[in-house]
Amino acid sequence: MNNDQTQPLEYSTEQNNLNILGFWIFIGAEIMLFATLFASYFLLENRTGGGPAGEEIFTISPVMLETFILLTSSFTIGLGVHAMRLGRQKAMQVFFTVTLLLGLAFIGLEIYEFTHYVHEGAALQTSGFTSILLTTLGTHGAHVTFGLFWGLFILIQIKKRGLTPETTNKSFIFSLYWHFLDVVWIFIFSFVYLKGMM
Amino acid sequence: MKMKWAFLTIVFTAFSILSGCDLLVLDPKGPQAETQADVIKLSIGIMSVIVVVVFAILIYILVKYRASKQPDDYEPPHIEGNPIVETIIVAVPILIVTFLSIVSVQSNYAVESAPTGYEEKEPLVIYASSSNWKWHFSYPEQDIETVNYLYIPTDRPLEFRLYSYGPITSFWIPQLGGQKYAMADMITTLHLAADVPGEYMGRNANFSGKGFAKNTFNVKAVSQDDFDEWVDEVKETADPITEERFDELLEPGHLGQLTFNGTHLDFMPPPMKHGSSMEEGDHEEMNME
Amino acid sequence: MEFFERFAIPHPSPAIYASMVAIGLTVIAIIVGLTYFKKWGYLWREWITTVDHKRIGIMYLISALLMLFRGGVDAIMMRAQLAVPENTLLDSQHYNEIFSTHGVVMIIFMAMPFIIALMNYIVPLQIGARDVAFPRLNALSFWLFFMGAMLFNISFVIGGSPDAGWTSYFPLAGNEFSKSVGTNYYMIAIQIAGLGTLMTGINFIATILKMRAPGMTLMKMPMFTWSALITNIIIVFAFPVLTVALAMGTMDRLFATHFFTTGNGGMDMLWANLFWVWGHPEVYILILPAFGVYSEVIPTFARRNLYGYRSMVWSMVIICLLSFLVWVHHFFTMGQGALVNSIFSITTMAIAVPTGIKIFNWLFTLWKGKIRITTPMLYSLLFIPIFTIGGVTGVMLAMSAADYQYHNTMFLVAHFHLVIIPGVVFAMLAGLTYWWPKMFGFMLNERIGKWAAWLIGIGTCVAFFPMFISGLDGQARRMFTYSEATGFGIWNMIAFFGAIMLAVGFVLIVYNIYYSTRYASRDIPADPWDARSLEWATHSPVPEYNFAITPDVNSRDAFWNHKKNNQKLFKGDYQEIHMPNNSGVPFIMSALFFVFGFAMVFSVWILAIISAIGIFACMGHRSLEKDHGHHLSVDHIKETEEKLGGANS
Amino acid sequence: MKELFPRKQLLGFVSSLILTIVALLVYFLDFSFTVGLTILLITAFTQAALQLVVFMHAGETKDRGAIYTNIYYGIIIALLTIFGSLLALAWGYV
Repeated sequence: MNNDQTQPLEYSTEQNNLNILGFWIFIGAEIMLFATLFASYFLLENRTGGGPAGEEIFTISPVMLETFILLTSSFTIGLGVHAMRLGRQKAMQVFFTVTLLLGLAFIGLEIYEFTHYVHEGAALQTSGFTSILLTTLGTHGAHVTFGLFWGLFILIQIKKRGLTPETTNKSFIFSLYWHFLDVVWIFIFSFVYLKGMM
Repeated sequence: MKMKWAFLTIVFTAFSILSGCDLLVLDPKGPQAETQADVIKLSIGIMSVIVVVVFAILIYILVKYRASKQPDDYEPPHIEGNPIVETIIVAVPILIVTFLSIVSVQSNYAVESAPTGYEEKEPLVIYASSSNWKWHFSYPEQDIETVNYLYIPTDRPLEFRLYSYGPITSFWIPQLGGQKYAMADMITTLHLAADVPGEYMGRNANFSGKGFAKNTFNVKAVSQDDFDEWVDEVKETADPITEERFDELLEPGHLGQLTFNGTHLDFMPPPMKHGSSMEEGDHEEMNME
Repeated sequence: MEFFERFAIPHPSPAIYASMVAIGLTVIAIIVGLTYFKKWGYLWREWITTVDHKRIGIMYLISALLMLFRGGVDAIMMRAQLAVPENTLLDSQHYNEIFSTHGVVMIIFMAMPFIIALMNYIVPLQIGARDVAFPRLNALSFWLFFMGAMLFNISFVIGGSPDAGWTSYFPLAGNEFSKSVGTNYYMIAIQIAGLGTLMTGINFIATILKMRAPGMTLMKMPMFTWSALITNIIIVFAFPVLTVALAMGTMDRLFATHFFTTGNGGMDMLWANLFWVWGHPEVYILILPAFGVYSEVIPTFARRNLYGYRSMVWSMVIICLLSFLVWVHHFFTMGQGALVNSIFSITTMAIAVPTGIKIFNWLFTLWKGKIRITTPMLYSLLFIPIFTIGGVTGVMLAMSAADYQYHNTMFLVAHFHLVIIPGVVFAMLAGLTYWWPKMFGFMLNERIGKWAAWLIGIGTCVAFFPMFISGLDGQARRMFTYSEATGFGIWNMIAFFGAIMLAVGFVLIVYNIYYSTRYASRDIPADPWDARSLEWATHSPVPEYNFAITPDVNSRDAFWNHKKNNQKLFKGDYQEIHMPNNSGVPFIMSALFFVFGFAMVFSVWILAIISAIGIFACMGHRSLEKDHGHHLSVDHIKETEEKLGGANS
Repeated sequence: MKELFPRKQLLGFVSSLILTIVALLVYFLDFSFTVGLTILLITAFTQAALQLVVFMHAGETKDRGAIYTNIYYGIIIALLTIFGSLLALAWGYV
């Protein structure tokens, strides 16, 4: 689709191309990381020991809200990259800021959800099921939190240095990361929550 | 020439394994172990052929194409590969592997089901549980329990139900059949049978900590009559097993051979067949008591 | 007081105190030596902050050799303890720690860095690249690995080594049955090293896919590079599994979660499952680069092109997929029933097919060749027969019913040592000897090298063949002693002699390095073996920019054709070369990881939090930093090339 | 090439919302386990593919071969690991 003239800025140098490919490979590794968590989750799902089972503690509203927030943030960062490719730095900064704010809201909700679980008697140490549930969700949440800081650092650089081959490259890679976290959440939403409440 | 030396070593080793029929695994005393020994011997045979072929080719090539035997101006040819040769080196291994796969699947189903020749007979169920570093054998039918030794009747299939009060262990009587794990949260089943009376070595084969090396037990296979006699004797002479006594037995350490009336299954039921949420409850109870 | 008790060794013995003193003295000697010779600055500028793939490769190499001796001493102690029945050389706890660390050290801290050392040094040269794709990341990989290794190794003087086997099965490795901090070390040290390995994987895939010299299509790549590519793909997809498993194990031990516990719904076999989901591909991570080394050495010394290049590549691709499909054969005896066992038995045996293809291809490469038996070639020729035996016993083990009898016995131990020693160790020694002149500019002594090769080759057979027999006679692995009545004595005594032969062989290799460093001629050509691939087209030792002019490749054996058929390899003139800058951040960040790991092992939370913040600060620094590298001028390159013996055209 | 209006992104967003709502039906309506799981599998994998192509631009450079191979390989190995583990540790027991 793209030949050399129409190459967006984030692909403009050899190193940039390497970075993007390298990050895709990293996403491959992340797929395996979450696959391992899912495999463990499915195996420990029914091993509730003395603690509560999934259907006892899951509630649909925060989960639904989290899902829509994350989906929207995935959309806004998509718009951010679109704006970046058009060279509209201001718009891009706005979209990235919105994305990070949505991410923050997601994390806030997730923290609320976790405290709710602990109140329901489903702490990390309760049973095999709660251990893997909170670890799977926590791993995703930790990724999002890491993403918040990463995104913030990128915004600072964009503000200071403008849209250069380096900053656009970093932003594009960050958008890949963010979309990937959205994909992971879709699977958590479907096969942890919905399957658990079905 | 130098390769020949290595070759001879290997032939010697293979030969000594094949001829050394006093090796426990190759000296089976029950149908399961026999199946396994047959599989092992068959595979050693086929594999030896492969090894010999590879060795022969290697030695031939090394002798023929050494630089010292070539004229100085000999320049080796450029050969990309040959479809026929490559087909052969793919097809032959596939044939061998297919054959071995069939053998493997068949024999695996054989050792996982009731021993051949014993299908009609009612199996003797023995619960074998391990604790650091002992084996407890409960005979629910006879209502007796032993520690670190097994008495079994010949001519009757045995169904061992394995579980562990601690690390994963592996119940193994080489001359009667291969091993299987004993774990804390589920029961595994091992089908064995003894054809001939005798004393056999049994042990935990899976590393389980400090006392692992001496985590062995003695197996005595006797005729049904002798077995019944032994049971009667135990019933008359042995102390009953109590919960307190059993808790003491579970303490880490080594014990000699012990015999009890009654089994611990009454007050400490074993985990269910394969742990899942429903069965987990039983397990909890077991721990609480 | 209780806090400090954790740092004590659970089973003090004179040997351990002696090692403590020895470690202390060595550290002091190194510090004093560096200060006295004023080498701190040199060490920091030239090595610790380097991002040059060649220097990083050499650092990996040194670490691997050190760890080889650490693991080797463990092995000798084990064989000595078992040489006679009822031996009291070691007590049970000590023996358990030794075989656990032997396994971990040999696999994770010896074999892994050894293959990564060769990959680091050779792959960019073979594809005509300036460096790897992410030089800074490469440095971080090395230092993370190194810090992980160091963290693991201090365990035996501070707090006690892991003692639950290298597989560390739960619940034995859980808090209930392993009370010392040993298993914490295992979980965290391997985690840190594993992160480094994962980054290496990403780095090398990107390098090989995107940085090949013009004209070098995938099907024109040298076989070692192909093997590196496949290996790194396996690394990228296997190591995350280990990461998760180790994290779960760490949480079980430090935060009382219930992943692998026996109560509250934990599942002990889940650890075994995840461990082997990583563990079996790991075997191929180790063996494929070794295959790659043989695929370079054998054609060179047979003076012929590699037979069946295409099938070699395809067999590796198939192995890459199959290696993820066989892990259950490590616990056939778990009781999961005949169906599951049958499936995994068949997939396991299927791997024998591509492996067999490779063996035959090497044999046919020798055919019609002009075979020179040099040290690297000798290792390769010893590899074929011994590995074949190791391999066919692997097929035997794959037959699940029979595996019930082999599992957990010395038969298994014999099998995997006869695969891994010829497969990995021989290959690494062959590669070391083969590429030594490229790395250091002189050759290792052939006479001593061949002696060592023979000793190691025969020693391997003597040490491990008897285990087949004692295994079939019922000797379980990991027993610290056995009674005389078992009759295992004779076999273990023979194995002990084999182990001594191996030890002598390895000592000879060290002597060879010493001897050759002192006496070997420095006046050797850049291509002393008359080899075939690109790494020999540049000078020895290699200048920092690898190739003054990027080579043009138009055939599989580009360098060979350049030599024999006058194909032009270097076209055009010198140009400015862009080089990455050195950086101290990878080292500092890894050192913080070390502190973090140590704090986690002993549950010193404040220190753990501080060092974690430090780690993130390093990442932040990296994110905000502007680093465009530097350029080498044409004059500089010209000067260097002339000094190294003139530009090669 | 450079269209101002992000049509692709908007379409992607709308479809992902629809797919999420379809998935939510599993909760609000009463399906059998099999039907429910089938719906979830379809919606989840479609959404993942959507993100990959629309938002992540997986196929836009000449590296698309490497990128797609990488992702497909990852997904295959991931599924094999999940189902293999379930087979070995849960379904395999009779």
